[in-house]
Amino acid sequence: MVGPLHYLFLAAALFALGGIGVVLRRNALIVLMSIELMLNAVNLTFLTFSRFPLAKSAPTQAGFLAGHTAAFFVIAVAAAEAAVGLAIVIAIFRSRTSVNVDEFDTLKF
Amino acid sequence: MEVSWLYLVPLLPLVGAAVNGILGRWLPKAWVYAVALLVVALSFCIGVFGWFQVARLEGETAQVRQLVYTWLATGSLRVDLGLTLDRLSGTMVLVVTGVGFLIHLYSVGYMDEDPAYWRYFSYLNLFVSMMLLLVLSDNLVAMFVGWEGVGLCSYLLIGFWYDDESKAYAGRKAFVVNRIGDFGFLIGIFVLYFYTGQVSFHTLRVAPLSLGVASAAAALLFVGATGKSAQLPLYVWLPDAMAGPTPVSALIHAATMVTAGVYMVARLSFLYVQAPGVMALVAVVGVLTALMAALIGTAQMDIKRVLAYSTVSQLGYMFVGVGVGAFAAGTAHLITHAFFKACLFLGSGAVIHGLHGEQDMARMGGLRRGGLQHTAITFFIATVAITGILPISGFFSKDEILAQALNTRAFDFLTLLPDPGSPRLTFLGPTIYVVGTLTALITSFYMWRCYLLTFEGEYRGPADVHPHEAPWVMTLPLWVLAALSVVGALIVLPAHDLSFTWERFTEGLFARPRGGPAAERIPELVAFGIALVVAWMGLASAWSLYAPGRGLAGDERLGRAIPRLRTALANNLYVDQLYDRMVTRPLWALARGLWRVVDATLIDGLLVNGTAQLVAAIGSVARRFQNGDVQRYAAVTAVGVLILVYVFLVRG
Amino acid sequence: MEFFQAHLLTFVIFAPLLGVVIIAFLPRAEGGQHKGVALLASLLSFVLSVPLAASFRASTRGFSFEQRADWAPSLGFSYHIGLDGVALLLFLLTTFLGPIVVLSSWKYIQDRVKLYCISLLVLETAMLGTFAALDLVLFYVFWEAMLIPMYLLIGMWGSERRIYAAVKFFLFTFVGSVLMLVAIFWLWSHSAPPGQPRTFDYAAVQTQVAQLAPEAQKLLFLAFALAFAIKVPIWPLHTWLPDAHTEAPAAGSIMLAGVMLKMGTFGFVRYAMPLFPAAALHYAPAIAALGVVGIVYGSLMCMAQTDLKRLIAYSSVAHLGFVMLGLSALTAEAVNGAVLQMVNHGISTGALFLIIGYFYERTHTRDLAQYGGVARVAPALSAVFLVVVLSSIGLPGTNGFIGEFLILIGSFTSAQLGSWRGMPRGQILSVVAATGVILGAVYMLWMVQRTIFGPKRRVAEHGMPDLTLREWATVVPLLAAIFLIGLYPQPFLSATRLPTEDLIQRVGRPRAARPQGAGFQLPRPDAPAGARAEGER
Amino acid sequence: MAETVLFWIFFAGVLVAGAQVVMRRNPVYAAMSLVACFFFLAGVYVLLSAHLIAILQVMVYAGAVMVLFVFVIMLLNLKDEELGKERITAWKGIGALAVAGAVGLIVVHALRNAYTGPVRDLAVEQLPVGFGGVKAVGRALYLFSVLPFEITSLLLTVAIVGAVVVAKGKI
Repeated sequence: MVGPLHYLFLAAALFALGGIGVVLRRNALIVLMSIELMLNAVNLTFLTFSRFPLAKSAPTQAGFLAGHTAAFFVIAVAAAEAAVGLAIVIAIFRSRTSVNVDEFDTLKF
Repeated sequence: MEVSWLYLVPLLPLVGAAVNGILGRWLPKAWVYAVALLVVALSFCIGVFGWFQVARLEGETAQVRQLVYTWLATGSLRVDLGLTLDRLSGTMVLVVTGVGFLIHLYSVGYMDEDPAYWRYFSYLNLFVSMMLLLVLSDNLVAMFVGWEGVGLCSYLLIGFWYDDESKAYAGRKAFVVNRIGDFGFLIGIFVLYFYTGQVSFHTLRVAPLSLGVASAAAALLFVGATGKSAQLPLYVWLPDAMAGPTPVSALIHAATMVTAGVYMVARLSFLYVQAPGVMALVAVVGVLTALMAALIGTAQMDIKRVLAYSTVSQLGYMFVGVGVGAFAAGTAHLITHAFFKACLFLGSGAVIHGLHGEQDMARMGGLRRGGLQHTAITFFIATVAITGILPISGFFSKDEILAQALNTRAFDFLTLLPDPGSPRLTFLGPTIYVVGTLTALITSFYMWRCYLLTFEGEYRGPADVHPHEAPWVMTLPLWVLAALSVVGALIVLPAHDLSFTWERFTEGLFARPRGGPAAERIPELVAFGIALVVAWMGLASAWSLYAPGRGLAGDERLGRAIPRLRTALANNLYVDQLYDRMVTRPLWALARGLWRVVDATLIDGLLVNGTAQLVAAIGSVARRFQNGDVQRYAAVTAVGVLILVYVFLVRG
Repeated sequence: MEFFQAHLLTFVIFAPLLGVVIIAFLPRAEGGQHKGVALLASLLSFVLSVPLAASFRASTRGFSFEQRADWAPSLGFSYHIGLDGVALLLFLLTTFLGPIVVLSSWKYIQDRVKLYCISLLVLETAMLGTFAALDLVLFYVFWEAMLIPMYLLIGMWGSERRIYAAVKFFLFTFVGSVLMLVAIFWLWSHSAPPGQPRTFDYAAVQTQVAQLAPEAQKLLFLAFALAFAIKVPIWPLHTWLPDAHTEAPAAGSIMLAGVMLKMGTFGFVRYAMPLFPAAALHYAPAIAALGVVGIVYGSLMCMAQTDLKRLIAYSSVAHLGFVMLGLSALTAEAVNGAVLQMVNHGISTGALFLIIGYFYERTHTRDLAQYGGVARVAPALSAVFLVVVLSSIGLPGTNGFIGEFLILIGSFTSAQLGSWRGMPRGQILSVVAATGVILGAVYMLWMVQRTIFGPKRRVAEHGMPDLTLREWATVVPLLAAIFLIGLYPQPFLSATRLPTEDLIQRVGRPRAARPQGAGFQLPRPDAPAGARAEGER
Repeated sequence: MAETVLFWIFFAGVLVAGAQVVMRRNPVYAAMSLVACFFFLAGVYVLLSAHLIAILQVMVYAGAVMVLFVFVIMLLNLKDEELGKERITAWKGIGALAVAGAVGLIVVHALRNAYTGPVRDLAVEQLPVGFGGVKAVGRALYLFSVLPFEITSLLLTVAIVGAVVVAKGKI
């Protein structure tokens, strides 16, 4: 029998995977993809809690699909993020001919 | 008696100053002259009118007054712009406007070629206005306005030819030294106000004052007088003030402004008689100044500087007069001095004018026959007056001061030390008399030296300079002043039964010194004899050294006889250098040092920028974490999340 | 009309902002239009403030032209404005200087004119608001709002080291005002008895603060005083001033010297002293002493400068030292004199900066060594300069004398400062302060000699244009004010009589009534009887 | 039962595909793996009765966003040498360990104890009719989250404009 903890564990694993990707990989595109992974892990958590609420916290009319609405917004924001992020990657690539994040260090001091 | 026209006396010259100062540049020359002369003449006429009114009145009420408006009133302080014309101030008004008018007239000739003549007349009018305010004001604060106002005009006129750095500097020096005196004056006002709550003369007159307060106030006000009237130790500005145009020297630095200190002491005679110690101080300072300035005067070569030191010396006499309690004698000398010293200065101006700016007596000589007859004769008359070889004005007024010093009992009850057993200062009066008489001898010597070197003997100047007599606008004032120097004797005649003498005229105006009436220590005629002998001795010694034909040989002989003393005297006893070393330079060095050490290094360097540098130092360490590597940021963030999770989930 | 009357003060305050709105819609390139609108807006503010002055009754106690509107009632702050005599003088000074400042930079400022004009106008509104605010939050908002345009003025249109100066200015003033903000919150939390709504309203706070413990009052006083002392500036917090003044453009310097420094002294009069009277009295000798140190020290600093503007800036330290001495002396003469001296300093030093700005426009240098002989080539400019300098050194007949004289005589007679080794502190401080009068003449006349007198040096070699008509228009009102206050100061003194009376009554030690004209009857150094006895012996 | 089997299939698929995304050197393969990962995730969402979100996941993520990614990858056309070598620095190690540690801690200390009481299963209870369907989510969205919804639209507009401006260089 699959319970909420299974889903949550999957989300956690996916989140860790994405986080490791963000920290380890040099390629900006893959970093962006890893971020997408993390966002999806979050979505998964939202949806899990939405379906399996605790008994003592009976959801109100407004709240019982709150997880779904949140996931909806995450998708929208992720789309925006991807658009802007990729645009930045293109812009940087134009000036630096590289997509490796460790070569971009002008953002300092 | 309240009147409504008195304000016109100082206001008219002020209007003249404003008109000439603002519009003068565009007005025709004649208009500028007309305005400048007219306002002073009108002031003079009003002054005469007022003077006659006052002269008719008797006793305490012999004054006309006007409250122009209340200038300042806050708290319990009330300062009115009030004017009082009594017998003293009325006469001063006549001197200021009368001599002032003559000098204005003279200036028409003297400043004719100067392109900034309009500015000159504006300043001169302003000066007359301020001087009249000083003289007429009925309270200390309004007097201070005039006091500083004349100082301003002095500053402006000394530095009139401001292109010359040294002249601008002389003006500045005059103003700053005067300000030091004004500082004392100001504190003196504060002391009086603190203990009486009053600043006006007629209420101060009746205010009860303790000996300490009266002494403090009198001494502080006298500091102001030493500044304005060029007494020790603040006399140093006056010789330098000769940088200004010569009529200015005559008007401001001989006849009127510099006598303001004497006038102030006389005006406040009720205060000074309550502070006998300060009176002794005034007399001693006066006589020492007189002696010292006379000594320096013997070694000067610049004709104007001789006269300047002579002025300092004569002012010393006046202070001796008011210091020994002979206020009438002191102020009488003030008036006669105004006549003959103005005459002398204007004469020197005519000489300078005739020699195209030459001021060095070494390049003069023989001018009496060399084309400057009028100047020479009037100069001669004024020299006779100041040296007292003949009994005309200067002789009587100076002798009266010396006689009063000899006979005074103002110091009889003063002790040398606070200890009541210490010796009485009864010897002070006679000592002053002796020193004063010695000074009279020196005065006679240097004035005759000056006259002989300038007007007698052979002409020593360059051949291409042809001395010529000044135009009539300049010689006329000379003659009038010379005549006044002679006629002035009338008011100072020693005859006590004549009603027109100054002493009788001002009876009751001045407070009486505490020691009681003067005791006659030697007969009057003997004193006159001594004075005459002394004056002739001065003339004789001057003649023996500088007789016509000897040229500058006298100076050389003196230089050989007393070389070091003479060099020191020629260099003004090194007082200027002393002040420079002791005061001026340390002050500027202190300023620069404080700026570098305290402001730039301590406050700004250490505290302000030190704080900034501390922050920057922390920043320079902290910025190593900010190296631009996004992934490191992410890693650090992850570590932070780990720590937070640990703290809040595991520990919490 | 009635509406207009009732809201007149608001109109005056926000008239410059109206100009900002108009300028915002003008195209960026049209520099002349921007300046024109700015001039009109500041003139409007001035014209509207004239009826304020005319309808002000010096005999009414408390605040005139009061106006109040809710802002955030739940938090206890409101739009509450009004003027008393002291604030009115400074308020009028600000509206008076506003058009002059705009005119003064007409030619000099040629880049980013739009932003410049906006900055000036916002600055003016903020300054006017600071003087008129009767609510602590409103006051603080205006107080901080002043910083931004001033920061821009210094930082964008200043000279070489402008960034350093602007940052220094900002940080200095900000450090102080942050502490003041904390103190304001503290006051708010004690502004009402428990259970009642708290408020930032000045009058309400004032009545409640009196019940605070003396120690708390002292701390609060120090927090306020620090903010104000930096602004004044009181020695040794003054070092931002020379930098800011030197680097700022002329208009910025005028506003800074003319009005902004008065914020500090005004803060003492309006907030620090009456809110915490016991603490104010406790610290009065210290503040007076610091003021006197400022006078002497500032004067000495002036003597060490070679930069014209820096010299004038240090002279401000000296002049405001007089003001602080006068305020701390707590006698009617001194406090009235101090308030008047605030106005005087605004006019005289403002005029000095104005004229030095004109010098700078013509010569592009502030170095004294380059100057000399200006009077020969620009006589009118030099004459005006001389008059202003004379007013600055307190020559009788000009405004400077009235202020300095009243302060000195008031502090000399002050019994509020206690005594030191048997000598009244007021007398010692007054005498030391009076040396500032001498030093003032020393450095100011030295500066005059170096600039306009002497032989022509580099700047005057090739001649120099004299005052133009526009420049006359800026100078003449200032000269008129100098002589008006100098010759007829009574209206100004009577405007401030009641507020200063209240202040002294609140802060000062109670003392025996002084019979009119009789003066203090203090123990005299010597008994007159003894002296007389000695005289008769 | 079917749900359990499907869950474990999707579970493995998500993790394997996700690992591929992180490990793959070539971004094209990574992108393809990401698409696969998204599909598996959509499956998981269906298991969670989040039908609308699952559809959106496929349409927006696997469709639109991934097209964008692939488009950019093609546009850049990175050559092998341009991809460079992966370098593992100390900080990267620390970061990876920290991420893993933090997630591990959360799993152990938070997720494991998340359901201590009785659990309700809204999908099983069928309390709200059509849980996770278009209608129900739509009502929730438009009735209770209108403002965030509108702001999101604004955000998207800004993102589009921003992306154009940034990527275009000169307009």
